[in-house]
Amino acid sequence: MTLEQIIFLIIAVVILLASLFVVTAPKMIHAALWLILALAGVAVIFVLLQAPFFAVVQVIVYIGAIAVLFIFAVMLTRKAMQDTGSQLNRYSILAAVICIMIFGALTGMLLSWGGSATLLESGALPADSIADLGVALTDPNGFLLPFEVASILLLAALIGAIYIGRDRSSGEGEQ
Amino acid sequence: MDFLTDPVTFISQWVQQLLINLGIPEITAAQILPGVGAVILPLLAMLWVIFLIWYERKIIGRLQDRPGPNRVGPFGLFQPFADMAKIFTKEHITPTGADKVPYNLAPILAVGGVLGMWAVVPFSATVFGIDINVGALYIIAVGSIGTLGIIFAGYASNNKYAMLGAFRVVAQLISYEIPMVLALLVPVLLSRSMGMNSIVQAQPVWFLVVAPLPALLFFISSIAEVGRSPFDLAEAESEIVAGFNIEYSGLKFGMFFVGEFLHAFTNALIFTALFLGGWQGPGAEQYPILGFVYFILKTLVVHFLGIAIRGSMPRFRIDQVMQLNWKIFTPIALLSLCSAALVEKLAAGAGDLVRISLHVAANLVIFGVVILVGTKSLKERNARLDDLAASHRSAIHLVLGTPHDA
Amino acid sequence: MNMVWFYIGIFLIVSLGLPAVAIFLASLLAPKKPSALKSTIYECGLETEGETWVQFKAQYYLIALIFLVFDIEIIFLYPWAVAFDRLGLFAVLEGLLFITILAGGLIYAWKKGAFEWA
Amino acid sequence: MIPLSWYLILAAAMVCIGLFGVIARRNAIAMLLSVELILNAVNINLLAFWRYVDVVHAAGQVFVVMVITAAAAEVAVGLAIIIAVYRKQKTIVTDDVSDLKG
Repeated sequence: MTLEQIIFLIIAVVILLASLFVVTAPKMIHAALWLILALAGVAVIFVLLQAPFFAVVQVIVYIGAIAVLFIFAVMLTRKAMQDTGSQLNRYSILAAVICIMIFGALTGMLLSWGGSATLLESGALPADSIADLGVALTDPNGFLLPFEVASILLLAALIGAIYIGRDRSSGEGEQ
Repeated sequence: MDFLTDPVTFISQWVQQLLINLGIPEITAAQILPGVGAVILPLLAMLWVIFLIWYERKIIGRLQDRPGPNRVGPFGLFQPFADMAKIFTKEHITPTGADKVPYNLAPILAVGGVLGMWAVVPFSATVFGIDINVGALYIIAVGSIGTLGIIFAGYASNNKYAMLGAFRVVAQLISYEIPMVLALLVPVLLSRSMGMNSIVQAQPVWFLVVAPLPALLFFISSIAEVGRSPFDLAEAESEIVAGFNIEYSGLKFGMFFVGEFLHAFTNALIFTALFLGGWQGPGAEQYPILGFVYFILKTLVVHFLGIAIRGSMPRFRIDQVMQLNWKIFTPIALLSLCSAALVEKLAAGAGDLVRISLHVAANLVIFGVVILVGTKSLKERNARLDDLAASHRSAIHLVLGTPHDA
Repeated sequence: MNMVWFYIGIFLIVSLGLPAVAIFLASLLAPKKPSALKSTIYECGLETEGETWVQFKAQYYLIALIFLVFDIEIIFLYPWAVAFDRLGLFAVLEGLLFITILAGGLIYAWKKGAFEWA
Repeated sequence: MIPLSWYLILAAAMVCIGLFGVIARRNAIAMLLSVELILNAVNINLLAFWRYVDVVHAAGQVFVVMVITAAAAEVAVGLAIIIAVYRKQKTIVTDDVSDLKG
């Protein structure tokens, strides 16, 4: 076993355990904190995949922004949750069975496809994969349209979220 | 390699030779050394804090017309050691209802997030922590770990004031991250690289000259990121007791301060690397030790500026902090980014002198426009406020009757 | 994996480990005389009242939201800046259009009073 | 060398855990958290295929960028809706929020 494989296995176990806690933690805030650990683990996986740009972006966007947003939302809606009783609904056992079956099916498919186990990293990494990404994003023959549509999507999300989330009744007794 | 011109490389080569002589294969020896460096550098940074505390207290003291620490040791040099001895032996009190794991993790994250930034700082032509090709973004990423520490502290302390303080700080930190990231994008654009060492090498002319506005924005935002005066809402003692760290005691409390002192200096380091040419200077290529000296000198000047601002500015209100960021800094950052990109592309064929003067001119134009628009809207606002005040006064007069002397 | 990132990993572990070790050592040195009163929640000497989880302004949430949207911008603009030499004028203008559209979001938030902290 | 299958199995497991969260959690925010897990698993897959199958073209990277953008937009709007519902109904347990039903 190489060093890389050992690191991968450790990180994979961390990610999966953290993910399990995310979906089962009785306290919402704990679920959000476990999500942060899972996302950090994914950042390490990106480093292993030689995509360091996405590793740092993962930390900046997911841990620095999305996780913060989740924590804020949990605190804002705190009164809704008494954190007592089961946080799972009545379908939980059925859901668990379905998910385990899906996982089994997926793994079976992967194992029966020879390529996934034998395929190795395709050649050397390009000299500057980040610049490649930049070129591809703004190339009219590449992904120019998604690039501009993404900005419009973000604009729409921002406008929509501000419109919905605005507090119209200037709250009383708020800090 | 001569010991005097480049001691670190000299020593590391010597150690490597020693390892090889001991029978360790050359490749392994070459791999072990940077690992050892990765252990030593954070240790040195941690020890450096001791000096920083003394330096800062001394300067703040002089600014406020008092001697600063001067009792323990010559010039009070041993004061930080006395402080340490004290804080090490203080009891650790955990409040009831605290969420233990995040509560204890918070001070660790606050310091670790700052220490981690040192990994990519280029100290001289030959000694640059670890040169990764996403260095600039790495700094932002590691910085957001510190933000996480503050949220943890606020949530886990089970205290209203801690929570309020944490919310305020986090709102401030994430807000100022935007102009900081956008200002950081300009050096990246000018040097076409995110590696810290390549950014330094791309600066025969300092980026402070080429891009003065982003440099200013970066400097101010980095003060806000540390949460120091005038952005010290976090520890507005008079308003929210002490902020997010209220329930901490002993060294856990001290760690937040270690993080703050170190963060201020680290920001000066990064600013120097990004905008002041890092280790560049006459003779720095041939004699890396000179580059290191230049780097530290420039950093100390920048750090001194930060301390001077801390010592002389009153605190902003939270609404002012937010509006300064979103209504002034972010638009300026966006504008200067656009102008930098345009000039860089349109003047690509022109000589360096033309290109740089165009950059400077664009920056000046943006600055002028912002000042003009700013003063105009400020005047309008003041007029509005005056009207409001006048109408209130007349309302009061209606109720109370006109004053006799009117 | 690049060895460089292995060193980054070591560096990060050491930088998180140092404060942890320091705090651990300090907790060995520090006196331990816990009492119920000592570990009550600090509130200017008064006893704490009500829940810790007071209701917060939605404003904080809006700020985080706008931050998130602008944070996403960096994944588009940093590769764009790094690849600058390989881009034509058209591609640079595309990037500027991207920035302009997002600036529209900033203006909307401004007009809707997301930055007013009254 | 890590074989491609390791990444794919890790991603499959993450997707299944996330799916379980989406179906079984009662709290709306927890559902969004689980969706984040699923999207991250997708990113792992995309980058793994980029690295193992076609590293020359940046398509894999571009898709990851788009997934992150979509995730951010989804979280922004989703949480805003949750907060708005919470303000009106004082609950975010999905079984209790029944106003949207026909």
